[in-house]
Amino acid sequence: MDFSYTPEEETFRDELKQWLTMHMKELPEWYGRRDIAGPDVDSQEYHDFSVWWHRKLYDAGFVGITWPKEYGGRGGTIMEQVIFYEEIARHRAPGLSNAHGIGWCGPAILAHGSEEQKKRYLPKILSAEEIWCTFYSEPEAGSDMANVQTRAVDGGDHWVVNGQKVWSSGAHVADWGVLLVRTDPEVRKHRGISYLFLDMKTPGITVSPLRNITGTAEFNEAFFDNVRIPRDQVIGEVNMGWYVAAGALEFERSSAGTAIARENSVKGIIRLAKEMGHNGDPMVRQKLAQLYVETMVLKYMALRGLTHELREGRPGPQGAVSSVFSMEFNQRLQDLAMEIQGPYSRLVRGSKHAVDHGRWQHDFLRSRGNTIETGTSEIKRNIIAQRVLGLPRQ
Amino acid sequence: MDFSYTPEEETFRDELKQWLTMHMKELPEWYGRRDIAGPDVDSQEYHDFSVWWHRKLYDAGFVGITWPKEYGGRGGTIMEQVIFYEEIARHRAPGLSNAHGIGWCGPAILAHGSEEQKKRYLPKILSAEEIWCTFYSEPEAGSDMANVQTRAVDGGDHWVVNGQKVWSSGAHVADWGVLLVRTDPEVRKHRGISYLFLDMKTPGITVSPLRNITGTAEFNEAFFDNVRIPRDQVIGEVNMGWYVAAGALEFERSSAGTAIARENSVKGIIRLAKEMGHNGDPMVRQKLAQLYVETMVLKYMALRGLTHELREGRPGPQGAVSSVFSMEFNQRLQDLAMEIQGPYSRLVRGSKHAVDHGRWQHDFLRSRGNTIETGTSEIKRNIIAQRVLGLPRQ
Amino acid sequence: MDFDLGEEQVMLKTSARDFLDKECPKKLVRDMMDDDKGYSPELWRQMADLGWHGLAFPEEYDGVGSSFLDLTVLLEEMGRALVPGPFVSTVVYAGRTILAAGNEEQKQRFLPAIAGGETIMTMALLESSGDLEPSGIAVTASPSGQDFVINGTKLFVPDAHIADHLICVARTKDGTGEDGISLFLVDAKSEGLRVEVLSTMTGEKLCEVTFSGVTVPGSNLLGKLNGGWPVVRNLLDEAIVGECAWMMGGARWALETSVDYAKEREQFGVPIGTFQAIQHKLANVAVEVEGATSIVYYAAWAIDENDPGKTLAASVAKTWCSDTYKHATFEGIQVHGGIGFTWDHDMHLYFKRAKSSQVAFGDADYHRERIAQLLDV
Amino acid sequence: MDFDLGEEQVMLKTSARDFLDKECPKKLVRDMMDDDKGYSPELWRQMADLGWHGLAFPEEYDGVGSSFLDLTVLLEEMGRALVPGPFVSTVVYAGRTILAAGNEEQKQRFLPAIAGGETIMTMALLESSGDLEPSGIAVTASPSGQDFVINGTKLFVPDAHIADHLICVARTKDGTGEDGISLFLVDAKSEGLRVEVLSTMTGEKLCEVTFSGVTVPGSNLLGKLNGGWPVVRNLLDEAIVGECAWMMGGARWALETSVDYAKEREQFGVPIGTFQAIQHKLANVAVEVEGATSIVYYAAWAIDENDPGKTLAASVAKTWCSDTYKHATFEGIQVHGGIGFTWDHDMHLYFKRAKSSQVAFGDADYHRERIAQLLDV
Repeated sequence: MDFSYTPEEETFRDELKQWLTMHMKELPEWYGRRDIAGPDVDSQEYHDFSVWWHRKLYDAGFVGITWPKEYGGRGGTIMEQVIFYEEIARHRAPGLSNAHGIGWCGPAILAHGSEEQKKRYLPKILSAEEIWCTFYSEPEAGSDMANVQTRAVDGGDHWVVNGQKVWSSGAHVADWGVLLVRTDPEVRKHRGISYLFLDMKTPGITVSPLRNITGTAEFNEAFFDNVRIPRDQVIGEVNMGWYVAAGALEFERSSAGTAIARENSVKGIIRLAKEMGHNGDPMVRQKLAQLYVETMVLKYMALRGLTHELREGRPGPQGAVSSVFSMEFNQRLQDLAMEIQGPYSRLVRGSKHAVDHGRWQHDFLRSRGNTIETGTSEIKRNIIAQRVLGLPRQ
Repeated sequence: MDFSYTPEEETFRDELKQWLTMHMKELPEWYGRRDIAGPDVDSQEYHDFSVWWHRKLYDAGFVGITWPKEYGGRGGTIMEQVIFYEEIARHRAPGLSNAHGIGWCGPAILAHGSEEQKKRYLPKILSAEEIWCTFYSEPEAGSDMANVQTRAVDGGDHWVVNGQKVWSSGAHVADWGVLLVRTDPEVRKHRGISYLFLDMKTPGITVSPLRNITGTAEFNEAFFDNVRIPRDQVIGEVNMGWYVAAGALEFERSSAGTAIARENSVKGIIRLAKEMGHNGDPMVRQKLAQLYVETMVLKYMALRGLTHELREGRPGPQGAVSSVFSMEFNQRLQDLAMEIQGPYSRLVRGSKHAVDHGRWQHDFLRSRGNTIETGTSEIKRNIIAQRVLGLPRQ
Repeated sequence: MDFDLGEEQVMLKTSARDFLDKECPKKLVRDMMDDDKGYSPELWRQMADLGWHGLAFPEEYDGVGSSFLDLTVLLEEMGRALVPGPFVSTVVYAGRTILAAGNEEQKQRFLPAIAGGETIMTMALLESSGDLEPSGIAVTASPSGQDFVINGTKLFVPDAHIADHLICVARTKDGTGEDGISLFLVDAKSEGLRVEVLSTMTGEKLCEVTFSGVTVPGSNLLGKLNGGWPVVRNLLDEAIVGECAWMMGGARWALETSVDYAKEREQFGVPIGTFQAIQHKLANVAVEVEGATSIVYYAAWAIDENDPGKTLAASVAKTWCSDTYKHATFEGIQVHGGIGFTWDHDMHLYFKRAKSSQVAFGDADYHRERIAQLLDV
Repeated sequence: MDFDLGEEQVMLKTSARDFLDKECPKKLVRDMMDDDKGYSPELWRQMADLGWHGLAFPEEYDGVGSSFLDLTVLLEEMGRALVPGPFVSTVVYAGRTILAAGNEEQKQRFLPAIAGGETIMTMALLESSGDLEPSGIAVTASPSGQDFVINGTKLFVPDAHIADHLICVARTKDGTGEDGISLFLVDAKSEGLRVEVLSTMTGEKLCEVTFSGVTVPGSNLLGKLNGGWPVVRNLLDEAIVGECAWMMGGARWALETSVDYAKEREQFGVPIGTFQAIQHKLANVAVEVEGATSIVYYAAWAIDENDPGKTLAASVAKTWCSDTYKHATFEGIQVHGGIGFTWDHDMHLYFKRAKSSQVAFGDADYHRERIAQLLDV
């Protein structure tokens, strides 16, 4: 057990700090300012900004820190990855773009793709030259994700895909998409699913925005009408796509990165309490301290989970456990941020007197999706009970 | 809706108050004194005291307030019953004895017994001349209470009973016991059960105390070895005993009485906080206020449930709902009472420096049984979901 | 003994439910969120015609003469339907205040107009601190001959943009305590009065109201000079219980809607309502909603009886309902899964209202501390 | 990077588990609850022989020279086995204090004796207020020639009835602040020292220790005169983390025992562990226990490194573990149903310990406020 850093790691940290200090000066005027409202999070302007910053990080060698060099990564260590998240958080710098490419599609290609696929797609995922999205959920495949109805029929040198997907994040700006399709309707549920990917310009796809309770539309519905996908655009073996999608937990998707970022949210809410003049309220102090406790527990639980995974080659119990905790933690934090604002919590972006331009209001509303979007908390608790604790299925 | 009292009810209250003021002087020295420890709750002395006081109440006409006069009751109103509980609580007077007789066995006889049974048994239940106990649970019939294994075989003019019962409260002091037995093993679970009763002096019964986590033994195990029970000692129809046991909620067993009594517990814990010098602690104040909120909600919910039952002739949703709430409320209260005592919470009855002779410690430990003993909280929530909300069974 | 609604109250509830189901669909609720006025004059007129506006006013002021509890039953149904507009501002905040503190002339002038649906009113109470205590009142009203001149800014004033008159709570004497606070009836068209609508999460219209030397005649003083705070305190009890009724109605909608969905939505080949996790989640909400109903009716009864425990009862109800409405809608979204997170589903309308009601008139922590004080802990 | 136990720590853990499974069965734990001494001299000797007593002392004092984290791992297993006796009092409260503040002579006199299992010690800190702050210290030590004379009463002193020496925290200067507090090594056989064992829920031996003009030589002053509080504060960090390790070990036992029971106990024809209510209950406990393990190891590491954040880490750990151990055992009883409520089942031994650990060294509310202060909220 050693929570301290090696000299090499400290050097990496210094390099990163210098880079951030220098380049954060180039951020747009609205960034980090609380007296100016930035663009809407679902706007083209925001997307462009996000990609612009991502590419600067990429050019400096800070994207794909643990990915192999031959595919555009840094070939670095997990500890450097941890440091990256720590410094990004500490500097309140923007994070990476292309979240689904880096968190889901890339790792799947890395683990299950052909050498050709890796060479072709991974570098551009890291550089965000190509934005990726995922098509997993369907109207009848929510918690029951293996209930995939979207069909891909063998058309010789291509697949013909028909069906509907929902909750696809970023599909409206993506260049490529991965999708779970049923390629064999005869076998039992988890078998017979394949993991295809396609150029988003392929004819027959209709993407339409799905407005969520924040009023913005970061998610989409997508309809596939006789969409032809080249036969070789499958990741891993045909009919084994379920196991590709459920693949190894990557750091970008692990709770460790999130946990570190969430320390910053706690600092943010403490600052908010002070500014609203409620930091002397004993109840508010208790609740803020409890959030700090939770973020520390989350961080060290997630890091211990990572150690376990590195040692054993498979995620430890801490993985599933910190995922459910992390999501519910954020909901508690956002809920408290609203409470602290008292009547001001009712005012949203665009209103006179809105606190921090309504950022908290948006984040609060958005947080209600946290316990649904990557598997509901109920499903995650089932997984903890059955796979971690070994309790019997009914 | 009317929460106020009629002149008749106020007269009843005055009568009761006068009686209590006069007769509470006769209570033993240790009662209500915090500088003297009373007898152990599972001691014969305590039982004798409890019955002695009960008989005084009975003689004054305050037992069986809503029971018909011909069976020894007062023939009064539910509102008088409410007033009785209020005044008992307000005066911190001891309550009734023969809890199982009055709460379970008596009501079953009243609802399902023959006229002869009513005349013979009910008056002596009310007067506590005869103490009753119940034999419901079995080692393999806990939450799954209908899984009764104790068999009663038809022996002509009598039943022959074999089996084991657990969690029988007060069986060691009881004169009579009711028991759920399987009389028809061929039909499905809830059918084929009968509700017998027997003289506790019948040969073949072995009662042995079951020590619980408080260190006392208010519950018992009981073994039935070829116990012969006269054929007519059945309440209701043979094979229909499940429905007799699950019968109408009586006031004595309803949460309304408990809710009123629990207002007193809240007063008690507020006094404790003051005496320990913690009433100025903002967190303690919040928690005490929350308990008060809950006890008020519980009280009016239980009373509304009673109104519903009186109007509709069957328990309303508030019944099941307030039962689970009431039990968990008491656990929260007892837990807080320990917390407030800080390091003193570790000291028990008999120790120097123990607060209130360790009464809180006993009550805290005892409270952990609350969410198990009358059906677990899990079973009660199933009932709320399925019977009140109408959600489908699996 | 009778701890539940009487027959007439049940009838009032049923007819209100039927009326609102028909006349106040969610389409209207959503339209009004973006509407500048924020209410439908047609629905407003219909409700007035049904006698709702004057329900809890005496007959001598064109009211129906029903109890505050009856009004509570109505507010429960309005909360269930999320009726948009200035009903509570007009009838409770202004109407009940005038009824309690106004002189005969003021009552005759305003109450029949309210009962008839002819006037819209509100109360300007909160300021920038958001504080519900006398220390939160800094707007001043200075005597000037027979008049008073009001200066300062009020915040979070509901429906001020459409109000004909406002009741302004102002300081008529230096200090921060409860002595020296007075209430004034202010014509919304007065010179120097400026209203700016704020944007809210629920679409409710809250306003900033700036008084720049607004002159009001002395005859518009409502209640005693410097003795306004007890009137406010009394009104707060009613406003809190009214808010609780509204919340409880919404919470019950969230519960019932979630139960219905859990019965019909299938995953893993069975209705999700068969899963114990869903069953227990909804059972917990049911416990809270049943409790909310019971305590709100009691608190309303205590107001009707002017029971000495009414302030305590109001705080108990607000503590409970603040948590209940929030849980009911949080769990409502969770039970609905992705669908519950969409703009198109109605759950978020209730969910947002739950959050806004949670902080209205003090959150649960505020009321728990108040309860501790009232209980002399 | 390495955020989990190293190989040697895992070995220590495994061997401790095996040893205690064999040598510290629940029968012994139960016997010791009623035993006057409250510990088994045989087990005490065996543990000393294994090097446990001197694990975290340097080799020069006959210790093993391992880290505090190693000791934490051991305490976790002792907490799991509920090892009765004065191990923590002797090794942590007294031993670690002497190691931190003692002069060379004191270290040579006491540490090898502790490491060898030859002496039993404890610390007399709390008094009737139960307060962990300097204001709670009222026992006085007045200079008298070369000696000091101690007067006053200490409460909740663990294992004082069998201790050979006590470290007494006393005021050597008037006041209520942290200045003027000193530590003294007191021979338990000193004249004027009276020990009375209190009865506890867990069977742990807590004592009232009365000092009536107890004379101690000046050479028994531990650390600087009037500068004892920083030593206490430092010891409290270690004591808290040690307590947390103990709690975490017990919580994990409760979790695992409940999981095992849920797999085998059948109701309604299936193991109760198939019910989602049981699954989610235990999943929640698993989340808490995994979190407890992670944060306790981190806090122990921070102590070894003398990290500036160690006090904060200790408070974070205590907050979390106080809730975790309680929930794990509360739910443990519930999952076991009636059986879990019996005296014969072992769950209540843990459950009671959880409640007593909850209030030891400050409960969660106390530590949350401390965290708020440390974070400068």
